[in-house]
This record gives sequence, C-alpha cells and structure tokens, in this order.
Amino acid sequence: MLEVTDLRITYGKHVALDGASISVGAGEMVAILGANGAGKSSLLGAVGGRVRPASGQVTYKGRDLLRLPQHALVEEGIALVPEGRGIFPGLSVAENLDLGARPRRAKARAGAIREQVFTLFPKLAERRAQIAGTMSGGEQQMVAIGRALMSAPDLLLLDEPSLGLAPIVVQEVFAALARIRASGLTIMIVEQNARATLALADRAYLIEAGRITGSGPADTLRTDPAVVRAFLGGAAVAES
Amino acid sequence: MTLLAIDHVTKRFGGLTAVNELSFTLAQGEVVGLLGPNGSGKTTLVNLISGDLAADGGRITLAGETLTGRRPDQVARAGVARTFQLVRILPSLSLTENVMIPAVFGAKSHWGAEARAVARDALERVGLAGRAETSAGALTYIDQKRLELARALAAEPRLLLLDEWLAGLNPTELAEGIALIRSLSESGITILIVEHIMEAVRALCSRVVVMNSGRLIADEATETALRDPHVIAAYLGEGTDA
Amino acid sequence: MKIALSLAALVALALAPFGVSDYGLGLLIGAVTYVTLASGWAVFSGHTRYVSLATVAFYGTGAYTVAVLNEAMPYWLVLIVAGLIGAAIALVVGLSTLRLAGVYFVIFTFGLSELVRQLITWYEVNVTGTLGRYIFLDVSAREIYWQMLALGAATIALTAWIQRHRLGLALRVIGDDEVVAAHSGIPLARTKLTAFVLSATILTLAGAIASPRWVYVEPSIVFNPTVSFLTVIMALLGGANRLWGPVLGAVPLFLAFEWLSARFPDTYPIFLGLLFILVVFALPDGILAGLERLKTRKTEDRA
Amino acid sequence: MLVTTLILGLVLGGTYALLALGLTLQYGISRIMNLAYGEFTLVSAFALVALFKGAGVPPLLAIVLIAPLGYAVGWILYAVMMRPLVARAGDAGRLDVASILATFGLMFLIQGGLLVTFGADFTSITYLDQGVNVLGVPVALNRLIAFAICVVAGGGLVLALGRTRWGLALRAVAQTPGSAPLVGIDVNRVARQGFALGTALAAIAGASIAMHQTFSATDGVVFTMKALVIVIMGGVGNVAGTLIAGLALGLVETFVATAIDPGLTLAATFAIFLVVLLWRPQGLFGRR
Amino acid sequence: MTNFSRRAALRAIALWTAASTLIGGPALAEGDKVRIGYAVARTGANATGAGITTIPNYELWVKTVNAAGGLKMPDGSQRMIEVVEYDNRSSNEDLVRSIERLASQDKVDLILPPWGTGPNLAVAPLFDRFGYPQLAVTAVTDKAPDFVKRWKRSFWLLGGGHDYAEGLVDVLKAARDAGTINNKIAAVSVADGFGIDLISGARPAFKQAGFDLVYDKSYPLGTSDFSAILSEAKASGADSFVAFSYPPGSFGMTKTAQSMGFNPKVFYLSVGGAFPIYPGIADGKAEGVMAIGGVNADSPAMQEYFARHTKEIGNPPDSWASAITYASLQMLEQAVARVGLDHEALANELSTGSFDTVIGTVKLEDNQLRDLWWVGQWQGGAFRAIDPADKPGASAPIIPKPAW
Repeated sequence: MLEVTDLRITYGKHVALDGASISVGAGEMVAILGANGAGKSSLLGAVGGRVRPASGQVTYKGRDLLRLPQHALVEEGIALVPEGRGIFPGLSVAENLDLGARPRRAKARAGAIREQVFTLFPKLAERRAQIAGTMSGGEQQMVAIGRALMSAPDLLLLDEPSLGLAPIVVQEVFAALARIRASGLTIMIVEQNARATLALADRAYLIEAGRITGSGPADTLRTDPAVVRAFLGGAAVAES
Repeated sequence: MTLLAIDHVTKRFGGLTAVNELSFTLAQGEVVGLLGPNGSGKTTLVNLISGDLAADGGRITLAGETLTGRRPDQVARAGVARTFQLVRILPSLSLTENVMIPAVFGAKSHWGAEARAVARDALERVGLAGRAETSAGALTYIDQKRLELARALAAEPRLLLLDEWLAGLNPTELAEGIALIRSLSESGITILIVEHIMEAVRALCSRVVVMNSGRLIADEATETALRDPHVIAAYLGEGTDA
Repeated sequence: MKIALSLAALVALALAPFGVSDYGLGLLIGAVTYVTLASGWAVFSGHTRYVSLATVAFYGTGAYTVAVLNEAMPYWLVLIVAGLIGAAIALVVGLSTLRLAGVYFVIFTFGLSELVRQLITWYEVNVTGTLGRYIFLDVSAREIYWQMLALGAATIALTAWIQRHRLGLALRVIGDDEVVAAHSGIPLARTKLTAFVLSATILTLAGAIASPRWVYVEPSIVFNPTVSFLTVIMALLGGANRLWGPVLGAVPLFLAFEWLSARFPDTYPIFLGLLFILVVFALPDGILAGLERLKTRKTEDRA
Repeated sequence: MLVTTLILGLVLGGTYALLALGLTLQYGISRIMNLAYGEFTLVSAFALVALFKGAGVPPLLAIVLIAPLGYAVGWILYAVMMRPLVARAGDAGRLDVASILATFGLMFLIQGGLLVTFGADFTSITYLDQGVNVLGVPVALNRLIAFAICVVAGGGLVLALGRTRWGLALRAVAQTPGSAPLVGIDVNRVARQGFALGTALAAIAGASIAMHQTFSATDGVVFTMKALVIVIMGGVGNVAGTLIAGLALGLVETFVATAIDPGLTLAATFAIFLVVLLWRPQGLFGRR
Repeated sequence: MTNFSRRAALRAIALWTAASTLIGGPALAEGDKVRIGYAVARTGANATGAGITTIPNYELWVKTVNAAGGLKMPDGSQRMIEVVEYDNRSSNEDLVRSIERLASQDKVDLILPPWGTGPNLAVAPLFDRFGYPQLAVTAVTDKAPDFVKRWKRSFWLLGGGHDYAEGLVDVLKAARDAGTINNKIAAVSVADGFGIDLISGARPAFKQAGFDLVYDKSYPLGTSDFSAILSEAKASGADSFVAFSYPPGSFGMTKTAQSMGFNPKVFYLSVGGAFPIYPGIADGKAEGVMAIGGVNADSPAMQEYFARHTKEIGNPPDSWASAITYASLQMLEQAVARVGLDHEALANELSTGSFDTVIGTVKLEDNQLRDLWWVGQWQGGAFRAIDPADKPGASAPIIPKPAW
C-alpha cells in the first residue's frame, strides 16, 4: 500500500536519512526502530508530508505523495499523530474531534466514527466540552489519536505516542493501539518503547545513522540478540 | 544533613489545586526520583522550587535558606540548576557561550577566561568538548540534551532538578545518560529527578517520592514504592514489575 | 586597528562642518541624529528583541524639557536635567512594563508615547494656558552637530562596551530565551531595566540636543510618531543586534528619504514605499547580515 | 444625561468596533501585523466618495460593491506580498518584524497613491445626515447605520466563527497553525481567506466612516492605531472581545468627554489601554 | 559568458541612468530664470493645511506670472520663474534642512515660507541668517511684534489670536446689545497652539464684554466624535456656540449639530469654516454660519481671483488665508519689479512700500498686516467678511442664524 524508495532527507549539510526504502502492506502494522537522530521521525515526517525530502519517492496506493502538500494527505486517507501530539490546545475536545472529520469520506460517517472513538477512549466522551490544553498529557494523546481516527484514515502514522507519559497511561495508549490494530487499520509507528511496540507490530525496520540496517517480522526481531542489545535494553518498561 | 526541604507547599491554579500541602526533604548528596502520573503536579513542583511559580502556601528551603518568594534568578544564584521537559538551548549561541551563561551570572560570577574554563569543564563532562565552538542550533536532539545538562553543571549547583531529562532516549543512550547522572551524583550534587522510565529510576534513585493529584502518596525506598499497591494503582498499572 | 579606524572616522566627521555648505551640515546633523536614535534604540531593543515604539516619547521629552527650561538655567544644565528626566521616566515605565512580551510591548510603547503627548497637552492647556513654547537658544548648527556627533559616538562606544561586557551577554540570552536566562541567574528585570534606562537617556538627550533647531515646539510637533517608526525601521534594516547595524540602516535610509523627497516631491512616498518593500524582501535580516551572506557566498564560490 | 452618554457612547463604540474587526482577523488568523490597515480603510472611504460624487452611486449600495472588491484586493495582496513573508519567517516573532516592516512600506505606498490621486484635501459627503430620535437622544442616521453595520458584521462573524465548520477551521489556524495541516486544513488558504476577509471588513469600515466623518489622505495612521488598541484590548483574534472592547472604548470616551473633560478623551483611551495591557496582557477576553 | 556580460552591461546602464537621475538633483538653473524655492508639507499632518491654502496659491501665482512672460525686473526685463520644491514631511527637522538646502545648496533667489505657525517659526532664524525675506502668511501669533524685532526680514500677515477673538466679541456684543442673543456663550477649543491662543484671547474679552462663558472645554487634536461635546453645549443654554477648531473638527461639529438639531443663534467655527467645501459639508445649509477670516466678496479683484483659482486649480480658494497668501506673492512680485532680487532692498521695500493686491491695497505696519478681516459669515452662498464692521466692504451679520 505504501512504498518508500531511496528516500534521502537533508537539513542543510546534515543528512538525516540516506536512501531509505520501506514498504507497508494493507492491514499491516510496521514499526520503525532506531536511536535518536537516526532518522525515524524524518522518515515518518516525509510520509506524513511534514518534511520535504531531497530525493526519493513515496507512493501510496500508486499515487506520488511527494507532489501533495501536507494538508492534502488527510484527504488521501493518511492521518499523522506527530510527536508532541499537535492538538489544538485552545479548542474543546469536541471541536478537536470535529476538525479531524474534515475529509469528504469522513464527514458523512462522522457520527458513527465519533461513537467508536468514544468507545475506545471513554474519557473523551466525558470531557468533550473541556478545553484540550487543560487536560493531562495522556488525555491529550488520546485526543490526538482520536482526532486522527475521526478522519477515517486508511493509514495511521504514529510518532512516539508514549513519549512523556506515565507508565499507567502508556499501558492505556498501547491497549487502545491494540484495539485499533485489531480493527484492521494499517499503522506505521515510530516508538522508543520497542518492546511494547514489537509486541503489537507485524514487522519492523531498524534505522541507524540514516540508513535501514535491518528488517523483519516483529517476532523474530524480539528475540534477535543484536536487536535486544541495541533497542530493547535491559529491563523493559510497561510491557503489556 | 537536609539540603532541600519542601514544607506544606500548596499551589492553586484557579479552582485546581496542583500541589496540595506537599512535604518532603532531600538530604545532601541524595538522588531522589519524583514520580507520578501526568498532571499529578510534578512539573508544577519543579517550577515552584526553581522560582518560576510562587507558592500559595508553605515554604521551600535550601540548606536552611528560604527559596519561596524568590525569583528564578535568585534561586539559581542560591545554587539550584534545572533542565526543562522540552529542551531549551540558545540556538544562536555557540556551545561554549551557552554553557558560560550560568558560570557568568550564577553564584560564582566568573568572567572571561575563567568562565570559559568552567564552560569547557562542563562540556567535557558531558562529552561535548570537541564541538565547543559550533553553534548550538546544529546539534542533534541527544546532544542538545547533553548541552542542557552541561549548562546546568556550569552553574556549579548544589541542587540539580532534572525534568524528564532521559525521555526520548533509546536504550543505548539511556545507559549513557544514567551513567552521566550517576557521575554527577558521585561528585556531590544533590539531584531530584522527574522521570517516567522506571529502569532509570531504579538505577539511579535509592528513594522515590510519588505524587498523585497534587498530593504525596509515597515517600519511600524505590523498591518498596514500586511494589506499593497505591503507587501501582495510581501510576504504574498492572504487570509492571517485569 | 578597528578602534583606530573608528577614531579617525570620528575626527574626520568632527572636522566635516568646515568643508560643507549649510545644507551639507544639515544633512550631517540629520544623518547623525538618526544614527544616534537608531543606535540608542538598539542598546535596549537590539539584543532583547523588544521592539519599542516609545522612541519619540523620550526624544520629545528631551525637546520639551529644553523648551521649558532653556530660559531658567544654563544650557549644559538643561541637558543634564533632560537626561535625568528621561532616565526617570524610563525607570518608572520600565518597572511596570518590561514583563510584557512581543507585540504587546510594541503596542504598549506606542500607547505610552501618545499618553505622554496627551497628558502634556492637557497640562499645558489647563494649567499653564499656553501650548507652544519657544526655544531662543544661541546654539549654532555646528554646535548641534558636534554635540549630536559626540552623543552618537558615545552611544556606539557604549554599545561596543556592552557587547563585551556581561550586560551584553545577559541581554543576548534574554533575547533568545528569558526562561533560560532567569534560571542561569540573570536578574531579568534589573538587566532589562538597565538597558532600557540607558537607551532612554540617550534618546532623551538626542531630543534635547536637536531641539534648538526647531525654535518652536508643541506636543504635536515633538511627539511625532513617525520618528519612532523610522528609528525602528532604520535599526532593523541595518541589523539591530550588531554594533554598526543601526548606522548602516540609518544613513542610507535617511539619504534615500532626502533624495526621493527632493527629486519627486509629489510621488516620493510611493517610491519610498516600494523601496522599503523591496528591501524587506531582498534583505530579510538587515543590510549587515545581507553583506555578510554575500561575503560568505563569495568565499564559498572561491573554495 | 446618563442615557445620552450611553447612547452616544454606544454609537461611537460601534464605529470603533467595526474599524477593528478586520484587523483582529488579519492579525489573529493570518498573523500579519498590518500597519497599512488604516490606509486600507481610507482607500475604501475615498472609493465610496468617488462613487457617490462621481457616479451617483448611493453609499449603501457602494458598500455592497466595495466589500467584495476589498476581499479580492486582500486576497491578491496576501498571495503576492504576505505569503512569501510567512513562508520565510519561521516563527511568530520574526513574522511580526517582517510584516511590520513590509506593511510600513505599503503604508507609504498607499498614502502616496492617495495623495497623488485625491490630494490632501479634507473629504466628506452628506448622506442621511438627519437626526433620529433614539430614546430621546438625537443621533445622526448615518451613524446609526454604521452602528447597524457593525452589529450585523460583528454578530455575523461571531456566529460564523463559533457555529460553522468553516469558522472552526479559522479558529484552529488562529490558535495553532502548526497543527492545522494535520487535519487537512490548508493553512495558506485559510490565512489568505482571513486576510481577505479582514480587508473586506476594513473596506466596509472605511466606507461607513466616509458616510459620517470628514477624513483626509493622511488619516490612515490614526485609524490603524485606534484599531490596534481595540484589537489588543479585546484579545487578538477574538471577534467578540473586539466588539466589546470597541463599544467599551466608545462609552469611556463619551463618558470622559461629558463628565470630566473632552481634553482627556484620548488620554483616557490610552490610559485604559495601558492599564488593560498591564493587568491582562492577553487582552480583556484573550486566553492566556 | 557572453550572456552574462551582456546582462551585466545592461544592468550597469540601467543603474547608471537611475543613479544619475537620482543624484543629479534639480537641473542646473539657466541664467535668465528666477529660481524660487519652497519646502511645504506634501505628506504628514500638515499636508492638508498646506494642500488647501499654501501649495495651490504658490502654483497659481507661478503659473500666472510665467504665463505673462515672467517676473518683471526693475530694468523692465522679464525672467521666468523656476520652482525648486521639497516636501518637509510635516517634520520641523526636515523643514529646517530643506530651507538650508534651498539657501546654501540650490542658492535659490527667493524662498517662500511653509504652512503653519510652528513651521514658520522654525524657519525664521534660517531666513534671518541667510538674509531671505520671510513672508509668513499662515502663522497666527500674538507675538508677531516681538518676532519682527528678532528677525528683521520677517513679515507676519495673519494677525494674532487675540485679534480674532476680539473681533468675534465685537460681533457678539453688538448682537447681545441689540437683544438678539442672550449673554451666554458655549466655547470649545482644539488643544494646540492655535486653539489655545484663541481661547485665551477670548476668555478675558468675553468677560470684559459682560458675557457668561457657561461651557468652556478643550478637546484633543484628532478627536473625531463631537456628539458628547455638542450635547453638553446644547444643554448649556447658550445662544452662541463658538469653536476654535481645525477643519476635521469644524466639519464634524457642523454635521453633528445638524443631526442632533442643535440650532444656536450664533454658530462660529474657525479653520475650515471658510473653506470652499464647507457649504457642501453643511449639506447646503451653511447660511449664517460664522467663521474666522473672510473676504470682501464684492470686490472685482477678489472675484477675479476666485474665478482664476477655480479654473486653474480645480476648486475655489478658501476665504481666509488663501487670498492673503496670494496677496503676499503679489507683494513680492511688485517689490521685485521695483527693487530687483537683492534681499536687503526687497525686505526694505516689503516693509515700507504699498502694494496693489487681490485683498486691496496693502501697506504693512511694523512688518505686520493689520488691515485684516477677523470674522466672516456665509451669506447667500458666499463667505463674506462682517468684522471689522467699519472696514469698507464689510457685510452686516445675520443673527440669528437660520435653523439648519
């Protein structure tokens, strides 16, 4: 469904990503693992239209994504939950969700999707009138994910959804992700919490210093000693 | 000897009580973890200690000296340094200049070569000495975090407040970061760490203070706290202790 | 070397009135006045990035002080008193306003100028019963020029000194990130206040020195908001955070004004507006930064 | 007496609020600090006079013609001049500086154009000048019309922003432009719309001012500053706040003029403005 | 390479052309022309005043003189006038520099003064230092006698605030004594030098004449709404409403008075009341409105001047300072014809000679024009002088003013 070929991203003289190629099939959940500054977020950003690559190709259902401005991607069925969440802190929860339902295909079904989101995150239903900026970090993350789901996407891009969250909230978020995953939505995720991510994902790519250095089924990677050393560390955190 | 004493400190925002009658102490040289779910008031407390916010009640003292009611720069000169949840560096200045600032304006007020020497020392301790003259904007995320720590060190603080300084690091970097903090602690700096990464908390802190909804729910040895049902219910969730 | 060069330029400028016509001298006075204003403005605003539109509040206060006191005490004493009044106003204003940030500070300082003007007007109308005041001082254009040149040179020297001093570093840090500044031990209020008062004193003195040329002052003349705008524009155009930036912005812009208004008295605002927009698009960070960019590009090309 | 003050103050405040509406959109949504705003209103005022005197178009009809024209001009201006500034600015502070500089140039440009075209003369028209009795207070009909336009435009805007999907997108861009593309909002387009709408409102304000006030080609700065004061007091981008701040300012000026001293009206305006800024820097109705 | 150098060459040519036109400044004078310079406000706050009263008359005069073959010299020859004009941007600093430029750089033969009291005072020391005679028209000041002593070649042609205030009191007193109006006066004044001069002259004069000043307030320059002021004035019970105002205020007050049905028996305005556009502003109901200044509307010279001004400039002149501005230029023209361009001789001639102008025969007293009209009134579509009542050409005032 998503095909990234020879992607190269530079910031001035700094090369963030040097010829990365990945693919994501329909219904798959693919994780991108790597160190800080390895280029994970740049890769995700390029797919989500936030970053303009220097060269390479990103095609989605056969369409060239790089020709489209960022805001047009939502209409194509791609929803990005960026690092730092990117919600509208001054608007209410309900307004944030309404904004998510802007694409044509989502407008008609907005009511039904909203119910699904509320089932997934009951807290949002309770607090729909609350100003999003006054919520805790975990709740804001739920708003962000909920808003992305409101656009009825085919592909969900998640950038560090557990960053800065308390362990109990991380569990909650991953539980929600598992349910979203189960609904059959295609997901591409960048996450520091490799253990929890690999538990959910089908496949993963490893990025080091701007290059893809490995890939494989999540189950295999979880037991690969090299991966364990580099990405999983010692004791795991909040494994579900 | 008690270095930092938080004594019945309260902070309200409108109708919300972010920190409620909170009390605990830090002994000289201790490394203590400050835990709690998002929105429990940890960052508010850090801001109260560092002078960003004024407490509505209670008292904070550093080695007997009252910090409450003082401005951030006065608190800084009293010997408290901090890092920020979202990295704050000065991108237009060089690494040396970034790190010089607290050396110049802190308690010791060095100037000229002296200040540069302090800055170089601090950069060396975090492993950035080789790039002292490049501009800070060009650093990667992890190096920016290092730089922020170096800046805190250059203040030659008595108390260091780390607000999720380890967040977003991968395991390799995490191990480095933990080692770095440990080396600071060994040099005698008292450290209060706000952190969600339990691995780091376990590795660094002999004791943790746990907050929930602005109140203190635990102040005990780390291992005890992590088994404490209150703490697990409020913060860690089930099946954490892997 | 640089200092020697600057001193030589200063001497040359000091001797310039002997070689030019009255108009030439007028041009010199105008250029030096705007250099002083722009540099004086940049003492506070250059590094902190607080865009102040209160320039004319101080400039006008200086002129008004001279108008009120010129018959009551000797000229040099009037200048000192003017400087003190400017500093005092800046202190009071600074204490209450320096916590405002961004565009709020901009608008506040503009409002301040208007308020000062309205209050002086009201006071003069209702209390003294006269609005216009006369300055019949025996100060020649040359003397005005030399005084202004001295003030301008002192301002630039002061800026250079500040940049090497801890005050300069403190201001730069404040300009970049006030939170970091505070947590590094920089007393925000005191630092900003010091720079603001220094800057205001210079601006007030500039007004006091320039005023004998006007002979007649009233609030609508001395509190002309255009002065504030021009000062900001000139400083930003040259590069407000650099030592010679304000000079590089003030001189060409002043001359452009002069040329255009002489050449096209009817349509010059149109040309000026176009020129301005052009400069904003072509030199986004100011002339000095533009020149430096050009230089680095050339060296890179050569490499 | 109190009723007189109240009514005169509200009518005056209405014209102030109308004047400020466009600026609050331009600065709030498009992030352009437009120093040429007053000149925009003047162009429209002159256009109304030219249409009325030259072609005999009734002013109320002229407003209907001028407003869409204002929208078009604003649209083009944003696309050609402001967009490149926004694109290169990066952060809000730099954009403030860049837009202040650029619109300062624009101010000269328009003022020069007006002086060349219309001269420096005072201009005014006589239209619906007769007094209307409002609760025993005579008020000029043209001022009442201006007030009505303010109520309609302001109220309509409040409703449109608060109740419609389109308004929600505008508010989203106003508050967090960085997040807007994530939900498929074309920030550039919305900012352009905001600027164009602001220009259209400036045109409406200018045209309604021309109906009841004498003006000249050099009055632009006065309008800009008045509008700016109101926008800041009401909270940038807050339409309801702008309406209330404008009305409040009109009431205060009228009250000071009748009860204290007309000589202090402008001083009172600025004093209140400064107090508001110090007490609530985000404006009376802005969110922190 | 060739492409590049051609482009560079083109650019160089373009630059050179632009630069030479910019730097070249005004073209060098030919020997047989008289160069006359002025620095007026084309932009900024003073632009409106200068644009109505000063600039049109300067242009009209130059046009008229040049059309007649040029400025006459004592030897009977004629020299064309060449104008050097700068914009003073309504800033005294720029104004001072422009005058320096005219005098020391352009070395023009004559310099005409700027518009406004403040600007005229600012340039007076310069005119004095460079020796140019200064025909200060648009400056209303009670200190003219002092200035004449200080600057020997300065001439003050528009009287002082007290003169106008006392003229108004004369008119009101006559009406009160005739029983037409009560002895209450409501006065407002604009808070700047001009307004304050007038009101501070008027207060003692009103008092001395036995009037009761029941409402006396000043308003700031830039006030646009007069509803509150006028409703207070209306409530004060005064028959006479007196405004020492500037055009925006004069116009605003007229419109507000009309819409609120404020019909005092005397409605007096200052600057702007005698403007040709005033009847239009007053919606054709200007009849009976009094204002500062006035002209002898019946004099053929004045009628000819009005017609010529209307034809050449596109609109009629105002009925106060315009005619005097034009008269000052005629004085200059005649003085040059008698004594030539020597500044000292010119100043002497202006000071002592008598001149035939659109406002009649002019002879200055102590370098001041004292034979002026203080109050005028709109009567039958023309703005006619009514005070001093004993001056030839004065019309009788219409009091009470017909209702709007």
